[in-house]
Amino acid sequence: MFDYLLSASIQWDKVGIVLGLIAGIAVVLAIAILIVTKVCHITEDEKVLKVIEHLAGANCGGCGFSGCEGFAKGLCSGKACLNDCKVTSNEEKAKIAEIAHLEFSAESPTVAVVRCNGGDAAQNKFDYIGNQDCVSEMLFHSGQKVCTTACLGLGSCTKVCPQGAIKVIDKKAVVDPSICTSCGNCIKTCPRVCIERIPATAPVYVACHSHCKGKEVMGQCSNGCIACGLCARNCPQKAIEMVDNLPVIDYTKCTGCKTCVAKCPKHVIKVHGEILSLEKAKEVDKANKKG
Amino acid sequence: MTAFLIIIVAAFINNAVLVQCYGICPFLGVSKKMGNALGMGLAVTLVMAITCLVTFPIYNYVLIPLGIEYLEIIVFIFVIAALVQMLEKVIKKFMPPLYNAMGIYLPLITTNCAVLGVAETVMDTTAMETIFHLAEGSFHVGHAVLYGIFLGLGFTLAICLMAGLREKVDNLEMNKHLKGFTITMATASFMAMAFYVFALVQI
Amino acid sequence: MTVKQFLQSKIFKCIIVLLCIALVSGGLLAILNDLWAVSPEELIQRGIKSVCGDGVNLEKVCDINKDYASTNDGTVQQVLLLDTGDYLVKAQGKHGFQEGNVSCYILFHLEDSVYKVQKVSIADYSSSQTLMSKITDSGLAKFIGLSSEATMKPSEIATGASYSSTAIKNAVNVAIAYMQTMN
Amino acid sequence: MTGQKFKEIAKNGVLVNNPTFRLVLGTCPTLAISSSVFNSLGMGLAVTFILICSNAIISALRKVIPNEVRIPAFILIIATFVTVVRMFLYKYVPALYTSLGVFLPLIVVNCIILGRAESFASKNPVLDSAADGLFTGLGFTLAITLMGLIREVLGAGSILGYKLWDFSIDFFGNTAGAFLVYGLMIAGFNALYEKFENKRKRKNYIEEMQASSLAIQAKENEPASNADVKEA
Repeated sequence: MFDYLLSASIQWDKVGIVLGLIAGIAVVLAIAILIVTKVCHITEDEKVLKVIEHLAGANCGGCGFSGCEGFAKGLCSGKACLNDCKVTSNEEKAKIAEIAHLEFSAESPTVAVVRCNGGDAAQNKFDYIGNQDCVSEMLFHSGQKVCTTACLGLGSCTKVCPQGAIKVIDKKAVVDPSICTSCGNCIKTCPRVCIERIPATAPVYVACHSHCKGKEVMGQCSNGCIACGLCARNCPQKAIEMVDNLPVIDYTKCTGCKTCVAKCPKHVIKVHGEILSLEKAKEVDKANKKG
Repeated sequence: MTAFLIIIVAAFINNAVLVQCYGICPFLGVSKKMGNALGMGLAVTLVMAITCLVTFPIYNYVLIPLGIEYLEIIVFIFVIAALVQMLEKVIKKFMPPLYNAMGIYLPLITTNCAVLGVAETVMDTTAMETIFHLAEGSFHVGHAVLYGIFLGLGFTLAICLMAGLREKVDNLEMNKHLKGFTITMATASFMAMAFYVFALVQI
Repeated sequence: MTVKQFLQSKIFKCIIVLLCIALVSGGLLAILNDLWAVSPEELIQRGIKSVCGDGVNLEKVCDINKDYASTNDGTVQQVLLLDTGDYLVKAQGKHGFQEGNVSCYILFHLEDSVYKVQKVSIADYSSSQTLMSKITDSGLAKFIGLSSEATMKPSEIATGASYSSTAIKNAVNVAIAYMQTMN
Repeated sequence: MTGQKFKEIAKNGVLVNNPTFRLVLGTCPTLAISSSVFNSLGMGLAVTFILICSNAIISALRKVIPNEVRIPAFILIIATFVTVVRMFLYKYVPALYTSLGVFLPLIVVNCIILGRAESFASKNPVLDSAADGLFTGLGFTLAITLMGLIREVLGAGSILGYKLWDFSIDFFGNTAGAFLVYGLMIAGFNALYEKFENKRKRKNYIEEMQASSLAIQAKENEPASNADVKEA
């Protein structure tokens, strides 16, 4: 091989020039950079740099800051809390916690859920034919529904969900827990504050959040919770408790036996994660109507 | 007269983004808000001006006499990377408000096609002379820097127009998949159509 | 910062690594450039092959007399005498699309003491010619048999690419004008 | 390098994070060069070759290069391979060299190569990086050739230069058409990808719920033994 190299027409002087030129440029640039760094040396906060390394670095802005660097500065100055960042994994967050001496409790993954089962069942005060958007409908006497906490079903939440996990079925929003990443966009947007976060593995959830008494709810919506308390009395684990005319489920005690789902006369307590696709949602609603 | 010609050709007829397709990544990424877009545009213009000032003499008075033009990619990239790093430090030290406005984009510029693109097109003096009807061998560093500056300003013009349009377009009502990149690309397509008219100008 | 500290320090390590990578790549490129160098003769041979197929090779590279070589529409770049007695002229036409330029090979054949165009083919064109795909061989065939100035309108050569066609027409015209001075 | 990891890299490179449609990287050549199939194929294969070599070398040197000088060192290695490709094309495939024109040196600042070098090659062994370079390059080549096909058939009514029919719309030949076609293809690719992704996520979710409900049943049939433990 070596003699081929020699025999081929290689001007070794040219190769020498090339090496010399590159070495010259490299040295000149290196010295220039050194001089500039010496002249413009400013102290950089060490802690911020270390925190940035552990952050996911996606610069998505989900935490409300302009990017990971802004979020890191916020963390070090105490203006931001670690759970705002949804993207970084829990182990990384633990590492950041000890670097920046913050308290951090690894919360289990949560999923959004719509706490309303109204749709057509909820009576209307008037027929709204304006812009098909919940936020704009709220301008007209805070919506057409008699019940002040009912989901208006015009899909402001579907427009902001990056994953497309929330859909409007039969005029009420439903979250698909398998796709939801609990980013909180829908919670911020819903004008009726119908959407809440529950643990991803929660077996059941309460599909109503009206605090009115039974008789009033009967007049407003045929699917609403009439605060009869049957679910609280029949729960074998005593996980459900009636607070201000609404059942509150303590998911640490709940074992998913679903007796409350069977006992509830108005079918307000639903099985979580059952509505996984458009067609399935329709069957579930029909079954509830007959049952 | 040639100066005026260079300005028109660099900013409009051969616009960096909408005609020659250089620097699309920052054009898509940074044009969400007008402030960012202007900061990025000015940073790119500054780097382009200095790049032309440095790379044009290197190519024509160092590489060609030595007969090693093939090295031009390595030398240009080396010079641009070092320039951007030095620029970032100088601006961070002496002009902090300017650094907050456009400093964060400077590391992005090293991998920006527009900067290397302008270095490549400017070094080819024969092509430049045919475009600007200059006599043989009369294309010098001044023309190159002028071309670099106004190519950068053309880039700034395109990215600011896009930022203005995008602030309106992003909250339009459309299918989820069309949001984000697709609608930006459609807006850019209409802007490119508008700039296509400049190509028919006879210089 | 004594020299010993400097040698161990981070900055020195960075410079050394960058320098080594640069030197290795520079050396590799220099050697490869010489191995793969394209000699000027091969360039001409490539030009000839693209116009009149292989089997024809160069007789002599004629020198160009300057005063006829360039008009304000185009310039003659090369004049080659082939062993078949024909002349192959490489000319460059100006005023292409977005002020680019198109250079073509024009083959001249001697017929009753007048040089007539026998074939025209595109050599290379500046990058701004996006519509070059519209120029077809049937368009270029319109020049065959010409021995004087080509007068047809650019749209006859290729519809929709009038700028590139004017550049090609300029190239052919400057070549024809040059060849007229030859005989 | 187990077969499974190889399959995973392959799926990652071409489908999951396809550089052109999913990560939207390397948009400059995709828009400018894809006006004909010959150009797109040439650019795609050139980028693939450079990706494989630079990924391999960068992952071989990843322990030697200090962290501060990472970007200049990577760019230098990539620039070397681009120059090698340019010399090779000038010598053996001059047609491609002229048609790629100024965009051949611009491969150096192509975001795909630097992106893969930084995110993958600087953290994984040589063979994995080379495989990743190969499949990311293939993903890029497929994407740009598909665009080239659409733009050439619509824009110039020909494939690889052979005339199909005389009907041709100039719009797709120039930059404006490139933007539109690229935007629509991103939307199409993401829509398809999301459909399969949701189906896969739903399947995992159902399995997960079944697994957790089985665990609950297991806990139920022996509550008597630890019920008193809970009260204490």
